[in-house]
Amino acid sequence: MRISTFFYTLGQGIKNIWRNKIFSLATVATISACVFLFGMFYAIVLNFSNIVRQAQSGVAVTVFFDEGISDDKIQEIGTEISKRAEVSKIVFVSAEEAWESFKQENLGDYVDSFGDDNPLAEDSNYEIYMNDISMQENLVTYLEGIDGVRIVRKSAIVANMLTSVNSLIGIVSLGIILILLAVSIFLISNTVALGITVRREEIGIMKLIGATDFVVRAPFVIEGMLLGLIGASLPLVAIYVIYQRTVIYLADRFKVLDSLLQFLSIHQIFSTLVPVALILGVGIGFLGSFTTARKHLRV
Amino acid sequence: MRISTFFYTLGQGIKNIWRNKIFSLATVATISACVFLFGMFYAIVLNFSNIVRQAQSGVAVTVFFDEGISDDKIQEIGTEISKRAEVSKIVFVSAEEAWESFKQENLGDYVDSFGDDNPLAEDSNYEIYMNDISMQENLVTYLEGIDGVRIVRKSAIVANMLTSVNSLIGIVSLGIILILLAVSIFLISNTVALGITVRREEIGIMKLIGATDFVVRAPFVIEGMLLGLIGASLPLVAIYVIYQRTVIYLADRFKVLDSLLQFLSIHQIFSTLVPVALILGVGIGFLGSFTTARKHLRV
Amino acid sequence: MIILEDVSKSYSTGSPALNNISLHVEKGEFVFIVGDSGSGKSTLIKLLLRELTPTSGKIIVNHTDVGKLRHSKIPKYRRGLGVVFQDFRLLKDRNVYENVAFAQRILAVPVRQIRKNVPSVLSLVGLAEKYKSRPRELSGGEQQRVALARAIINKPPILLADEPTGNLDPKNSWEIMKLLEQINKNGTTVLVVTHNREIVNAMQKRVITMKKGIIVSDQKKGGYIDED
Amino acid sequence: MIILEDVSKSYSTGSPALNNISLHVEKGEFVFIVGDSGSGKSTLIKLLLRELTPTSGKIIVNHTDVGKLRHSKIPKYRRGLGVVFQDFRLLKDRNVYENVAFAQRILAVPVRQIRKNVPSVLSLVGLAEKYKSRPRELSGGEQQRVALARAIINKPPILLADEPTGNLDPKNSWEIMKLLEQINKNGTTVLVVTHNREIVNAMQKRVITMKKGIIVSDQKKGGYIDED
Ligand SMILES: Nc1ncnc2c1ncn2[C@@H]1O[C@H](COP(=O)(O)OP(=O)(O)OP(=O)(O)O)[C@@H](O)[C@H]1O
Ligand SMILES: Nc1ncnc2c1ncn2[C@@H]1O[C@H](COP(=O)(O)OP(=O)(O)OP(=O)(O)O)[C@@H](O)[C@H]1O
Ligand SMILES: [Mg+2]
Ligand SMILES: [Mg+2]
Repeated sequence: MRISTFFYTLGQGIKNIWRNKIFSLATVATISACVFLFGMFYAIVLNFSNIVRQAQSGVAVTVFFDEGISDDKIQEIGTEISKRAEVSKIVFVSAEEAWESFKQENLGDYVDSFGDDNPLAEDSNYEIYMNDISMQENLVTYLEGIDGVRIVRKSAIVANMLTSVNSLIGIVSLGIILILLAVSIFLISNTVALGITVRREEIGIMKLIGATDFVVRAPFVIEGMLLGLIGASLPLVAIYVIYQRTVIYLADRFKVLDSLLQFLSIHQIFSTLVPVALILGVGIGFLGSFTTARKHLRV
Repeated sequence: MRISTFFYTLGQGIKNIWRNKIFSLATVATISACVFLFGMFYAIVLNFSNIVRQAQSGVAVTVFFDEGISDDKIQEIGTEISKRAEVSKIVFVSAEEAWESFKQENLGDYVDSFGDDNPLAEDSNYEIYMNDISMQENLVTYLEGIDGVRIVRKSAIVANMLTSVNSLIGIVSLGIILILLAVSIFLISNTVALGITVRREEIGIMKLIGATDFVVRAPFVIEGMLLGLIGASLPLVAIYVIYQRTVIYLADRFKVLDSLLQFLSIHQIFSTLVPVALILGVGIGFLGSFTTARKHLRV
Repeated sequence: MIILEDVSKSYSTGSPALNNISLHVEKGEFVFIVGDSGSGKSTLIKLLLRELTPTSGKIIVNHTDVGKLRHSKIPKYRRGLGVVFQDFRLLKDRNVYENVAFAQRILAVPVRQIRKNVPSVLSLVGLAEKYKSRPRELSGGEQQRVALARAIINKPPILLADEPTGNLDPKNSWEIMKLLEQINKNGTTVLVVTHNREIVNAMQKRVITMKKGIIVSDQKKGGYIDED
Repeated sequence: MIILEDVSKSYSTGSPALNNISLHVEKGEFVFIVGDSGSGKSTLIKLLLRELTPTSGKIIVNHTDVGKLRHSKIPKYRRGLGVVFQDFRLLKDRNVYENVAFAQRILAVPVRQIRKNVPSVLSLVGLAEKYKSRPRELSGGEQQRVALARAIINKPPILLADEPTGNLDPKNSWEIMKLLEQINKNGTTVLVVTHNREIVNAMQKRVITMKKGIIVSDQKKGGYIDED
């Protein structure tokens, strides 16, 4: 291809956008809307499953020791446990601490009836936090096998529920994302196709004069890709701004949920979203214009 | 209007759909996609906030009585409390029951150290469940004022968090729904407008022959509304089918979450969704075709 | 019937298409408008139809000041005109029958009447058999005759025909001209834009010759004026 | 150069538009094709351009069997033809210059060359000043001349002109015909479909007369045949 032909083709692609203003606007608008929706839900879904995943790390398995165990032995057990892959944190709770927090949590003002006794003497323990709650059963089996461990207290129901919620969210999220993706692909290719279909007469004329398929199609394909690029970029910028404001707003408004609301940074979201958005925009802009133009080239 | 003119206009509206197949398909597809997305998210959001709302009803305020209170008095207090609007359920827990559940929940195998004593004697109480957790403070103030009530135990943190989660979900849901609605309106009116814009030449010809705005526009408006009706109905049917299957699937797959997963019936969802979808489809079909046709009528 | 007073029309680009035109056409006249390509004949027709508004000057048709017509009054005004457009302007999506019938529908002519009128006017222009065809399935001359059929079916008091025989063979052209003459005899004022020297010379009607946006000659029983 | 053997063309509706046509046109000939409206002239042109394929029969142009042309070979074949379409077929979104230049661009003519050729061919057809206008801003005759300019700019070995003067005044028509004759003298084979009796009679070229899809007459130095 001549260098001048290349620039001519590129120029025509850009001019096409201008010549066909209404459709260009409609196409950019559609792509923007789709990418925006996709991006928004992707951000929500990602944060949501992140929050749920963090919730699991709040659930602990508690290990009590044989009566009269030595502090060294406890230390040793702790070191060993913390080596496990699924363990994210291990906290030693002395008998006094255990009783204090027990009193606070459960007895309210009625605590006086126990006097200065500590019914939970000998109940120093380890609280073991995990990074994957579905591994709880494994861990418990392991812990029960350790010498010096009297009893392991776990909350099977909570663990089960969390695991389930986790995979429920996973399924629903995946469903949402896939549906949004499908709808976006569908709508975007739809408008791109329409924008070219209205010019099928023009395509026919070019072909009748003797233009090759390539010459006719190239500007349309460039046009489609440019529209896709613009249509994908605008909502990305919008999401960038909106996301950060929303996160700040929500974190501020719902201070109570501080521990729960651990938002992801915009960069964690963009690392996947940007390529997906560009593929959605530019990719479908390319494929849509390519195939639609081809359809009308049979003249 | 003559009756024959009416039927002619109606007929032209229907024929327009056929004459302009590609655009009709694109319009129906866009409306369907938008209504589908909207409906899907509406269903998800509604269920979600329902689940969260149900979670609050699991939180109870506990009322303990003065020492040596008579059973009659307890009965009386209970009757009075249950009259309150925000109270959804009130359960009497005898001292024995309280100790049993306390042992189970908190002491594990270490319970023997208490022998047969019941440290919680005199701890019979009422568990009071509410239908609106944000009213907890009110309720507590009221309960504390009742004669014969020794102490009221509440979980302020949980209540606060739930109230916050509740309004967080509310805000996010509203945001999602509004954005989806806006995007839908935008995309639908966009395609409807495009479908008519490609026929602006035709509109111009009609006007030059002497047709009134009404005669030119009426078939387009009918066309727009019909496309809207079709475009809104298809996804409603789809949602009807998909929703019920999904609910059954999820309820089955996540039996563990039985208490949590209280899905709404399709009828509860459709009672709002159907009118909204029809307004989205038919309404925007009407408005979009009406205004776009008018734009091209200035000939 | 038709009065133009100092009418000018300038498009956004180029020199004015019409430059201070004045013209009187009486009711029942038959007028040829001839002139070079680009001399402003179609522009004149478009002004009369109110497709365009004059840049300056006054156009009065049938006691109506066309330039000052309110938007809502335009359709009624146009229904008093029958127009053959130079580029036909048929409705692409509708067949020949519907294209012609459309002119009647907007007058709310009863359907029964339309079913009679359309075939009869189609056979007048020699297209009785093609009533089911779409415009794209017609030859150039056939499309032109459909445009004519649509213009005359309502028997309008004024007929404006922009090059109605440009795509027709001489025999067909003559038949169409005879048809227009007949319509004129029945009382319709007829303006025909044409390049057909033979016909203009033979018919001995009023001939207005335009050049570069002005009227250079207006003969009572005239012929085609050649420059050189 | 152009050979048709027993060519028929039927559209899905109606009787065949071409019925067993056979025709030989030598290289360098100038041929008028005349005939009634709807007699199949444009259909013939469309077959030669391979816009349509014949229902039966064989078309050979320049040693190429047009009916058997593979899709990928069609553009190259068409570039050997210059065509004036009856309905012009200009690119609506592009101005006059771009419309004419487009024919050169697809031949990959260097831009510098195009910048010289386009103005010179536009002034040949009398449109030098209108190069910036869009088709919709042109009069009927002006559009027709743009279509002609586009057809001749590449100096194709074969020129097919379907009614190239239908919207032109007699003077302009003559100039265009003289131009076509000039092009023919330079070696181009020219086929002109026309209804202009005056010109056909004056130019004394080969005249093929069609009627209802068949060739009813083929005169060497002929004139327009009137039926009656
Ligand atoms: N929309 C427009 N914008 C700009 N210029 C225009 C427009 N329409 C017409 N013109 C110019 O105005 C002049 C008169 O055009 P008009 O169509 O009236 O010519 P005409 O006499 O009908 O010619 P023809 O016989 O070729 O149809 C021409 O030079 C044309 O280029
Ligand atoms: N696409 C089509 N589908 C069906 N019939 C068609 C189609 N194109 C043309 N015809 C018919 O074929 C016949 C020949 O058409 P053609 O265009 O070749 O005529 P023509 O000789 O060019 O006439 P004109 O001088 O009016 O342009 C006509 O009767 C026409 O109605
Ligand atoms: Mg004109
Ligand atoms: Mg023809």
